[in-house]
Amino acid sequence: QDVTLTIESWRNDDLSIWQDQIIPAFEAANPGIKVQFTPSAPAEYNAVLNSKLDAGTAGDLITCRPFDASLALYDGGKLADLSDLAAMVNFSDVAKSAWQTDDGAHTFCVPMASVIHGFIYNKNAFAELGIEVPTTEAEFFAALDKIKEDGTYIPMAMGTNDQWEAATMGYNNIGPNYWKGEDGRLALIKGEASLTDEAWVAPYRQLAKWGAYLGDGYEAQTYPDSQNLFTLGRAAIYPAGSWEISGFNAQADFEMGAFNPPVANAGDECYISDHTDIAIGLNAASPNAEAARTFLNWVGSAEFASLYANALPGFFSLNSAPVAMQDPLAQEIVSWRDKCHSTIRSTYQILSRGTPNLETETWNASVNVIKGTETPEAAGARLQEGLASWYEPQK
Amino acid sequence: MTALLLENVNKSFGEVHVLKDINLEVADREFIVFVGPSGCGKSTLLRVIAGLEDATSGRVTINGRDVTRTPPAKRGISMVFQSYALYPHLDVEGNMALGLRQAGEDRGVIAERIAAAAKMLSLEPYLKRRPAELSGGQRQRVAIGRAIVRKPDLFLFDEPLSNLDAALRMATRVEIAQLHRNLGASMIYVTHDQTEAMTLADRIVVLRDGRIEQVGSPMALYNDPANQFVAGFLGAPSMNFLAAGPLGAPGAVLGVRPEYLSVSATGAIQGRVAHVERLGGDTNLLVTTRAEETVTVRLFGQHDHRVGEEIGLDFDRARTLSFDAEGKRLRA
Amino acid sequence: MTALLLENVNKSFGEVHVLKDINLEVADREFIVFVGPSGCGKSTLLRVIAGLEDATSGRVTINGRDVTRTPPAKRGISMVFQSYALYPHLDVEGNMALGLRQAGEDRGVIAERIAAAAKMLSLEPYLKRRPAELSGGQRQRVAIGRAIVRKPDLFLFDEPLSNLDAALRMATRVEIAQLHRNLGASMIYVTHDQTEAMTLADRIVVLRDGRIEQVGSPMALYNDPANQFVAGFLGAPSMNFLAAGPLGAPGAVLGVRPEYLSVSATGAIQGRVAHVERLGGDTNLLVTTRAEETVTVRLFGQHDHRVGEEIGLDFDRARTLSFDAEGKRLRA
Amino acid sequence: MATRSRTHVVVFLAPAVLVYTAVMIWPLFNTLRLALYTAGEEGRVFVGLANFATLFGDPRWSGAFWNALGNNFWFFFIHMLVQNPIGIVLAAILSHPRLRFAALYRSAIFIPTILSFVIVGFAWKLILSPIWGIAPSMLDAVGLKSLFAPWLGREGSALTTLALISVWQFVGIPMMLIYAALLSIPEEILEAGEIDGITGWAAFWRIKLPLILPSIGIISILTFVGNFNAFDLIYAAQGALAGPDFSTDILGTFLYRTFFGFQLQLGDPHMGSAIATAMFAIILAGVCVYLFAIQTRMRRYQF
Amino acid sequence: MHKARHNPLNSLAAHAALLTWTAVALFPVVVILVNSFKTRKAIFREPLALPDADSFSLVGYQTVLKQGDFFLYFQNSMIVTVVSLFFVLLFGAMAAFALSEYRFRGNTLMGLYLALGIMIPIRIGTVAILDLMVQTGLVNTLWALILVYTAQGLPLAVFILSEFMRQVSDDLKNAGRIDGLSEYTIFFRLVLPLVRPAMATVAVFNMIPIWNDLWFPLILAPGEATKTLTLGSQVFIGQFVTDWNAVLSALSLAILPVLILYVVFSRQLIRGITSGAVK
Ligand SMILES: Nc1ncnc2c1ncn2[C@@H]1O[C@H](COP(=O)(O)OP(=O)(O)OP(=O)(O)O)[C@@H](O)[C@H]1O
Ligand SMILES: Nc1ncnc2c1ncn2[C@@H]1O[C@H](COP(=O)(O)OP(=O)(O)OP(=O)(O)O)[C@@H](O)[C@H]1O
Ligand SMILES: [Mg+2]
Ligand SMILES: [Mg+2]
Repeated sequence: QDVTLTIESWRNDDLSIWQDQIIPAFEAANPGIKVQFTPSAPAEYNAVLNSKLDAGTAGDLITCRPFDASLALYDGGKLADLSDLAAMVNFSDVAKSAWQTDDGAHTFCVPMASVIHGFIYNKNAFAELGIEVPTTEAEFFAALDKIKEDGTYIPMAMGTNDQWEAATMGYNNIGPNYWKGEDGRLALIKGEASLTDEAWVAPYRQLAKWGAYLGDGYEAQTYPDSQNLFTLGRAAIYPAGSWEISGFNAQADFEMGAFNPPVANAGDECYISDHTDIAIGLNAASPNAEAARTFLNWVGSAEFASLYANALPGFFSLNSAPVAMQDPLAQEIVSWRDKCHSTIRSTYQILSRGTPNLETETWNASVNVIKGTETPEAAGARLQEGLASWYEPQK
Repeated sequence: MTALLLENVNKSFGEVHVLKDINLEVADREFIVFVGPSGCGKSTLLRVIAGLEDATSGRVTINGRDVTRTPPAKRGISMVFQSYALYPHLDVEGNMALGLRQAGEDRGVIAERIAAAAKMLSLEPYLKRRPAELSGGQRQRVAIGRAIVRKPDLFLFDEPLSNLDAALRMATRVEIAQLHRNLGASMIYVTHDQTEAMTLADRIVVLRDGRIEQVGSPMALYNDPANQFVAGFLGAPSMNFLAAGPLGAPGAVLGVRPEYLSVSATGAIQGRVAHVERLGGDTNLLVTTRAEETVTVRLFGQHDHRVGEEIGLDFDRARTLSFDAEGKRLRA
Repeated sequence: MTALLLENVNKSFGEVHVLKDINLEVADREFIVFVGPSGCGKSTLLRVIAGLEDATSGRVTINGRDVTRTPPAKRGISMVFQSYALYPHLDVEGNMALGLRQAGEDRGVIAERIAAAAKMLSLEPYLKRRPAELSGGQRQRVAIGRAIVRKPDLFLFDEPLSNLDAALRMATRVEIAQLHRNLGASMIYVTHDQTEAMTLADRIVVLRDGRIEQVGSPMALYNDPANQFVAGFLGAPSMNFLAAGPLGAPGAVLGVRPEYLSVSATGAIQGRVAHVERLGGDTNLLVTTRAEETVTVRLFGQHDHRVGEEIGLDFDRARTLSFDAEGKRLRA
Repeated sequence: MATRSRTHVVVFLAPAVLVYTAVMIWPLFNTLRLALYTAGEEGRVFVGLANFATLFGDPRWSGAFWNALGNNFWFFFIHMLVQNPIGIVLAAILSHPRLRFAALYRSAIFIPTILSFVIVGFAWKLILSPIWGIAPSMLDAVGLKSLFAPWLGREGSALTTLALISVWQFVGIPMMLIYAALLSIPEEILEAGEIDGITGWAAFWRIKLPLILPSIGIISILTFVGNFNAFDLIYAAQGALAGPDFSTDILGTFLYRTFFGFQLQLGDPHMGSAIATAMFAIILAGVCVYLFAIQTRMRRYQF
Repeated sequence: MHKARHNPLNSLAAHAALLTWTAVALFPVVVILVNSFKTRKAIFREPLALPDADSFSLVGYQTVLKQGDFFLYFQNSMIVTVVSLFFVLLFGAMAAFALSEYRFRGNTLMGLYLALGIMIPIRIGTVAILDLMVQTGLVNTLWALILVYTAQGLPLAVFILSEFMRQVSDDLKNAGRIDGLSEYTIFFRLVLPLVRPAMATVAVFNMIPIWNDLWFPLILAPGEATKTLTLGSQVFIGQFVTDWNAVLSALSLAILPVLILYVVFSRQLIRGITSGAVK
């Protein structure tokens, strides 16, 4: 009698990769276990998943959002404790941090991948205009100015319509260089730093300058608009997340390169947002826990790491085992891990547990700052006030 | 035998007392017509008999069976509505058959009865048409046909001809009279129309304000009304009522039908012609008397009176009626 | 002067030729009544005169002015509709005033005219009521009031009384006659009702199938119809038509009005009484003759004939009419 | 027929009442009940009206609530001001008795109404997109390029733009209803008006409009209920955050975000239910105002 | 014709106004349809151009059709929509008949009760509904959806249908009673056929939200076997999607079925709506 495992996920883009590559590989190695991948739209995933878990109809395996969303599920008894899963040894503490209780005692999801932020650029455009890849802020803005002057290309493809783009691809992309990655993030959590500090306001200051380099009507530009602008060769630089790689490879007919967020002065230490983004856990109510654990162990294996990272370039394995990747762009981006310090997005752990929600507020502040409707200082002050209103260490 | 017996029937809609102590006995094969002013309760009474409304109190007996609590379908009655109420989505045949089918009649029997009814009403060419494709008169006949096929003991008609035009109304009136003769069923018929009431009824029931004013044969009511209301209600043009003062008992009212007045220079009433209506077959004069009363005179044939002419009117004392101030008939 | 002149008016709805070469002259202050069977084009003709339909060809002249291309409001006419067509959202006053306000009349003038019309029609107590709060007869009067205030040269009425009950119809008929006398305007009036046509008209226009059959005063049409159709159409009960064979020219038809027949044992026609209609004021006998024709006899007063009785009928030869096989009048 | 068996009434009502109660009212009631609780250490804790106190008392919550409510009123206002008049005008033109191709127009105008919000949101985002350039290039073609702005992205114009898109989508409904009402005005009344010299616009203002007022009333209340329940279009076009900067946030999106959570914000069924209860109260109040204050004063005409 | 009454200028203006709005109404739909047949580049370069030999492409449709069992999804959507409509109409009409035909205590109250549903978004009851379906074992069956849509459609159906049913002549129903028809027969044989246009109206109003709903299929019946077309095609309308060929094709495909359903009901709809009962 075969056991069928169902996976809940928001990654509907990956449907065919799961169906064609990942699942067959697992089923071949584990006869008697069948797996179904049933993704829903990302925007509805949380709501749908919560409803299903409450009613007991969710799948056996749950794709885990990082930090609080999953922690709440674990606290609510919806996710099983996986601390004792054999494959957990394959992951570093940092890799597991997004799916642990605050004290780190319990881990409830098997980390799958992280995504790295940076900038993807159109190599042809850079060559045409004779632009070197920027490493410092000054070079970065010089390049933008040059592209803008020339007029062939929109300097940078980003819109503010969807809001999260501005925060994720903007603020959290360039921010770690200012707040020194993990140091700054943890200081904030401990209440030792404040969002009104220069380290947290400065990224907004840079963002405020971006507005001038975005396309006409960027206010109404949506995320797909931005993607299309870039892949159709109309924009030169794209503030990116590494998950774009496979889509861009398929759609762009020019060569692409990537650079990490430029630092203030040449030779400064660089920091990148290497965000633990996706993991997979076990529905505590699953009747097929045994088979599910088998699957989760496999997900924690080096085999899966290599399979997944190559099937979805840009989703970088969190497995301690080294993964060889074919994609040059993915190689370029993952190589930043070696020269820069990694950190995760500043707002994801702990700080977005209350109302007002710091993540949402950050989206909002990033957009406002780019549009010039709020000064960086005012944005910082507003966020700090909001955070302090419910977060003890910041009061 | 009595086809219908109403005993102390009362009907109220909430506060409104619409039917008041109605008692009526209808004999077998009798044709009864209800008349009365609009809103007097004719339709309501008919609907109580049909079982479409429950009487508030009192008893309804049809063919000796107490049906006060029986649903309409089981009362052995048929009803023809003013609006015909044909089933618009069924053809003529379907309209007639529906009730029988519902009752589980045999197919053969149904076909036979429909054929007979269609023949009687000359509806054969139209059996497959829908109501919308029929003229008013034809619809009317279908409604009657639907009533006939059920072979009821008692037919109820609520102003069945009022939607027809004059010519058709006259023709259908005669058909209904024949139908009554042929079917030998009892019929109760509500109408506004004088001529229908007078020509069709074995007995007329005059209602007023939820009460029966008088019951009797048309000629009895016409010639011997119980009160001023009935006297004035029947007959067209209607009866002249004169302050009897100079002519009879003080305070009383004298009723003279227009056709009993005649023109005579030396007549008891002197006046001038205010209006002349020439109908071809007869002529109505509206005469304003010295007492400033308007009197209608109906003359047979065509006459040459002109408006403004001074004339005298005479009448046969024997043919006048007297009423007291409350309208009650004063009998000699 | 001529109030209205119709010259070769034709009207087709698509394929259907509804009015055929209508020619008619209406004199000032004249009261014209259109009669004819349902669907013969009475309403259409009235609407062409009103300008609610355009004539397909021909000319309409009102008060000497060619109005064939003039919109209704500018023709100097008023129209009263069968359904009254009152504005349900306006009170009586508003209904009468709307047209005048639209025309930009002076407030004072409007108030004055409304007051006059309300007085004439006894509508004063109801000026602030809406149509839904009025009885049928009152609504009718409002419709007329709305027509009056416009001070038109020509009034058009399309079956204005057909929604009223018998009693009210009689009363309103008289009112309209008085109105005509008081206003001194020309009126054109469509009706189905014999009595209305006969009593109101200066001249009656008989239409049939879109053509004018005959125009003349009521008595002229009654006594001297141009053809069998007109003869049969006017008069109730309608004229008897007998195969003239035994009595007159072969192939011809003899017309005798029911009231010109009298009962006489030795009468020229022998038959048996098939049906008796007792109306109180007069009595209709339906007699089946030996020749299996049905003859209606109208007797004044009440008579004691019974169904089945064998009787003879006599008539005054001078008062019969003859028609040829096509229905055309054969004049002696 | 008071004295006879009435089982049929029960039979007729039962299926609808059962399904409706079990699948709609009971779950809704169960959810609204949550407004009186909050999540505590050990499950749910009864807190009485505390959630409402938070909703209206805590400036963060009440700010969002009043913002959403205000936006909702603006949304409704635009519908009343644009959708219903356009619907009435279109219906008035369509109801002209001899108009040709009327059926064709009617269907075409009704088509947006049957499209899903996803399609509508997507299509209009494309058309208004400054990148894709349909709207700008069309304005350019008539020399009005300067008028173009990224309307959906500006705080000042986003809500109005969305309301107009919604108007575009739903104008078919008032049009159809008014059309029906206009057709039921008896021809003779209009002809009487014609003889009185009231034609064209005068006829519309003085006769037709007063006569269709009851229908306009019904449409207004349907618009009200619809708008205060609206959610999908904003969600499809602007996402659950109802950007930019909450300028298109209406009660529906506010409720969704609170109830089901969003991104890093976790769903809070208790506060969500409190918002839903407030919405319900607002809608019910509107309906009651209509039923008791407006409808009873409005005359319905029977023709 | 009608020269005295009708001004050709007016009619010209009327057509101009209607044509303008028709263009406005159809333009977005046409843009989607036209572009769904173009290559990705052409969609962006010249969004308003018709596809020509160069730019014509069916790649979007190919992508869409190979993504899932669209025929099955379509069938599921059809079943859910049609069966739900059937129950909405049947139950709604029955309740409407009871409310409009019989005077009983609580009649008005019952009417109000049945109308409550349009005042609260049913979505917030999701968890309770899901619980119910879990307990009754209906999760991941089409019945779960059918029940929810039936409940959701009932308030409006009862509201509209009872307005219409009040207009069915009392005489007609009484004639049926005298003919011996039971109340049920009167409802099914006389009243239902006569309110067909109203039923079409209700059908159109309910069909759209049912067909287009994404939420309940996602929660109550996300299984592959019970997926609806809208749910199946949402893969292309997700957040991380740039494949506009596929998006436009999926949208075009989603427009078609509703359009067909609408055409099926629309003649009745016009008749229903113009018989003047939704007043
Ligand atoms: N369902 C009802 N509820 C309340 N009152 C009613 C109802 N049906 C009839 N009535 C009232 O009962 C009275 C008698 O009505 P009915 O219809 O019997 O009159 P009618 O004699 O038939 O009048 P008409 O000649 O106008 O048909 C009227 O005053 C009417 O308003
Ligand atoms: N708008 C129209 N389109 C087509 N045919 C019409 C139209 N109006 C009237 N008719 C036809 O023209 C003929 C005359 O109609 P009209 O209404 O004038 O008759 P009428 O004499 O007034 O009849 P009634 O006495 O029944 O009112 C009828 O056959 C009718 O069917
Ligand atoms: Mg009656
Ligand atoms: Mg007519």
